[in-house]
Amino acid sequence: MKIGVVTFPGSLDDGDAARAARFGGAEAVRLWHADPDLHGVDAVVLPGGFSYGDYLRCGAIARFAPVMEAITKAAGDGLPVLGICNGFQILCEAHLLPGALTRNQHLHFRNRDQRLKIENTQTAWTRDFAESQEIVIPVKNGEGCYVGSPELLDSLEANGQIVARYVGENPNGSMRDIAAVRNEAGNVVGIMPHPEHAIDLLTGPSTDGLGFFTSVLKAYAAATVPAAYAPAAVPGVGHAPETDEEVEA
Amino acid sequence: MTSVELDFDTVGHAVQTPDEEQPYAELGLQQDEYQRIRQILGRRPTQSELAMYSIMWSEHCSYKSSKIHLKQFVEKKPASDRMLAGIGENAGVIAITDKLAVTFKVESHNHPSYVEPYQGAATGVGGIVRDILAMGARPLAVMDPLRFGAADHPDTARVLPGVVAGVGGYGNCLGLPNIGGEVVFDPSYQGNPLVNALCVGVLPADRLQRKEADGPGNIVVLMGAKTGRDGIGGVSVLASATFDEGSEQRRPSVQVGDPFTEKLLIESCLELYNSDLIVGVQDLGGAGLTCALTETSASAGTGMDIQLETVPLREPSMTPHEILASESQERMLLVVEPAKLNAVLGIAQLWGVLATPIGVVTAPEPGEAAGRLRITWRGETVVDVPPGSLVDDGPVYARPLKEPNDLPLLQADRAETLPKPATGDDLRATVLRMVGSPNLCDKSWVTEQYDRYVLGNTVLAQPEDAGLIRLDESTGLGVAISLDGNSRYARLDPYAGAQLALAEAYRNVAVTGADPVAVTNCLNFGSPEDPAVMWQFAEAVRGLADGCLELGIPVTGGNVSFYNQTGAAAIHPTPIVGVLGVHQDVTQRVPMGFSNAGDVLFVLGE
Amino acid sequence: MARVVVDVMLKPEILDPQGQAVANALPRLGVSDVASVRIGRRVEIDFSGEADLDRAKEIADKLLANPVIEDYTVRVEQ
Amino acid sequence: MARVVVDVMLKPEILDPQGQAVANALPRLGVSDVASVRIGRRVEIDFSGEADLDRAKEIADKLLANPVIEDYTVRVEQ
Ligand SMILES: Nc1ncnc2c1ncn2[C@@H]1O[C@H](COP(=O)(O)OP(=O)(O)O)[C@@H](O)[C@H]1O
Repeated sequence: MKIGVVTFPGSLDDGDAARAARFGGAEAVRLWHADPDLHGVDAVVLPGGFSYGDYLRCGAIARFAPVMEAITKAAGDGLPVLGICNGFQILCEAHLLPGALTRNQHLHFRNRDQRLKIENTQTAWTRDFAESQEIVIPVKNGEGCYVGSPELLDSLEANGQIVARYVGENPNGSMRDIAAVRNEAGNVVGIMPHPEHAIDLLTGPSTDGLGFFTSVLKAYAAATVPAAYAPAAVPGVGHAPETDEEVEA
Repeated sequence: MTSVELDFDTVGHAVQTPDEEQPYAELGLQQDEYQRIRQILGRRPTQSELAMYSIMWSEHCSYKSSKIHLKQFVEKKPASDRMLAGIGENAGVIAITDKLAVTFKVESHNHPSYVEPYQGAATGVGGIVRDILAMGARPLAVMDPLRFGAADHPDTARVLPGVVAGVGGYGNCLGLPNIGGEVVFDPSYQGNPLVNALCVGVLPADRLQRKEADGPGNIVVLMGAKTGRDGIGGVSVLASATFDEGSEQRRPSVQVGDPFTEKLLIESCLELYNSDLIVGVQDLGGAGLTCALTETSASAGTGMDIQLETVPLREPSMTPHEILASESQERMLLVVEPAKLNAVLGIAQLWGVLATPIGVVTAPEPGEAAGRLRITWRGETVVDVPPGSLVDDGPVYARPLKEPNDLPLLQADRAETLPKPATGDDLRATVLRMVGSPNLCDKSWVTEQYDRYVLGNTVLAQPEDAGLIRLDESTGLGVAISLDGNSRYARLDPYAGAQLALAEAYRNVAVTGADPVAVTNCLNFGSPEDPAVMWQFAEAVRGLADGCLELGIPVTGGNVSFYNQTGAAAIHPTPIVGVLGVHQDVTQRVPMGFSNAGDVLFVLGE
Repeated sequence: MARVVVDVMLKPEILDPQGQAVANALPRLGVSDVASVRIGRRVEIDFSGEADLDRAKEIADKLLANPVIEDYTVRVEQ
Repeated sequence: MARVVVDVMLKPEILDPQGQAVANALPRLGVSDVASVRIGRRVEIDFSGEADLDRAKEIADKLLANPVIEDYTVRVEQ
């Protein structure tokens, strides 16, 4: 299975997301913001970072990238898409997910190891978890406060679209402690904390984050998602950066 | 030449008007320094040249008061076959294996951070990251030793949150994990907090970059942000003068950082290095274009012809000397062979970074040892100088030294004479008071504002004694770094104080399981014109150099920050020492917490 | 050159922690007659030619404001 | 209730990365006639009684703007 990881100008956790995809057992394919070709990937991760500096609103500028047009279309056809942190913000700005992410209520960037409860396993990215399973993965953001109208939040609850909630102290003031949501179909998931930073005990607080990546592999194996989504070839192929930098000892 | 019609000063005009009054004193130059400039040029300097000399000969850039002391770091340097670049380069470079090298350095951004805490601290991080980038390295992590006034002072409530948010704002947005630092409160920093920043980076040893502008005919390219009026005079004014009431007018010297542009600059530079597209590279920091143009040409013995009007400006009304003095952030200078220019511009464009050819490298005139830096503005020559005269021929002072008068008194006040807690209850109360004190209490309010996970190679970070970064996933090779400084010890005995900081950083690195191999330092002191401060400085440098010799690890670079004082009151002498160690297998790291029930505890040492 | 100003404010029902932080700090400055503070963005768009209100509105719609949480107003600066 | 609006903008000579990022994104929206974009803060202060311009000025000075890098204007909203 090929998992595409998009690099926008200002993406930071793209290398980590690719590593996590590999740890999970997939092949990681680097996608470039200016290249609308998805290169036959079977799923896409929009990684964390500060795309375009996050200067206006997080994700507001990134959603106009050529690659987003392709992703929006493919997501409509069922391609699994996971947005982590900045990726979550981009998915909301692109209207692939409901709601919006705003400045943390305490107004500070916050990085800590966060306990979450998985609330919904009917998604391409969480089927490997048990219902109500608690996990610990890092949270690190300045604008991770999930907001939506009461009606929206009620409908998310009713439809099982809340994928994970914060347990214990809410790190950013998110409404109803929401840490992750999905679209109605369940192929698109946005999560504020960082599963890609919890894939081994050497560099992360746990290995709980791997579950997101093994989930999508299972979903793929179970053929619940369409095989390699292949859009018509687009001229002017862009350029994918070599971020897995080759500095060998 | 009819330069009378021009609204800027030219070399021709300077020749014709030798007696024109020049504001050298306002620019921080002494009378004899001004005379030396006239001597070097054989005429009065133009306005642009005067600005350039005043910046390059400022304390901050020329190290005029510290040079004679710092040379001990070279003279007493222990033998090391690891050092690929040392003092004199943007940052020291240490070989880790046959193929891999690491570079690290710590610098200060103290005064700007007091004036505008967020931007001052942010641009401090940005500046040190560019130093590391200029060596050819991918920046890997940052650290931030900080000093503030009393924790309960209202001004600390203004400065501290801004500084912390600035360090985090810039580092987080660049995607560099923060793996350690210090937060220390002491009233001596009330009007002069310290914001030091360290960056560490990694490079394949054969990708080491040089700053030399070699090869006459090569193109000089300015890459990154547009040049604006921000930070003009920042180096010479903010960093090289006592900070007092006059500082109100200095406020415009503060710059605003743009970490997003810096991130793009990093990615484009690394791509240029990997594709072997450039001859030389230098970051623009304090002293901006002036420093970059003179250092790159002086170190190569070449000259340059620069067309200053080609520099992309944020404000079209800028004058030549403003452009030369601007400290706009997020810029790098490249030297490029003409045949590779298009490829270079292409990579910049790919990342959406501005890159502009601004001139060419020139050969020395026949019979001359070195080239000249000639800068034109709208066809007129505004600068014509030997670049070495700005970089290497600056003044050097052997400032008077005198032990502070109060030192014997301070030293006589021994800790042994203090009352000790006598009972269990006393002891308990003392422990509680200590753990609740600002200097010992939990620092997570600060460290939680920093991303420690990004890049996925952070093995140890806050609150560990040293940061530990994995360099190689397959072998587990990594580096550990610790920064330490104790200014209260240094106040009592600067020689031993510097050594204690060194020893602490050394131990912190060693206990992770790493082998300490190199030292960097940032020497934060009061005014060098005060003999007592100068004595503290001299003692601290001597102590550090002796300590490094004893431990067998070289000083590879560092930074001096003088004039840290409010009125006549200097800060406690604050040498910050950083030690870098090589860890052969980070999976075997030793964290500071107790690992297993039943483990046996030992105390080593006395 | 002509300037259009776009003011973007959080919708009234969305919590504004920044505004609240300022409001909470006011008593310390001795200010007690402020009922509320809200903080938004002011965007100045300078057109190279004539001020183009429709264009500015389009930019605001697509980029400057997120309709889920924000309202905006657009006006030519006199 | 009366509202005072404080507009805080970066001084013209200070780099505005936000405005720059937006300006750079406009061509992708098909907008080409914008010369520059600057982004600042709009602060709405609602007084419980009468609008107090002097008070608002004081708040702006001490809390809302950093005079080192920002300018502000204060006005009563009509
Ligand atoms: N305290 C110090 N110890 C060792 N080297 C120092 C110290 N201070 C400055 N240096 C060295 O002097 C050179 C010039 O320093 P600096 O002006 O800070 O560099 P840059 O040109 O990158 O700004 C650098 O190589 C630096 O490493």
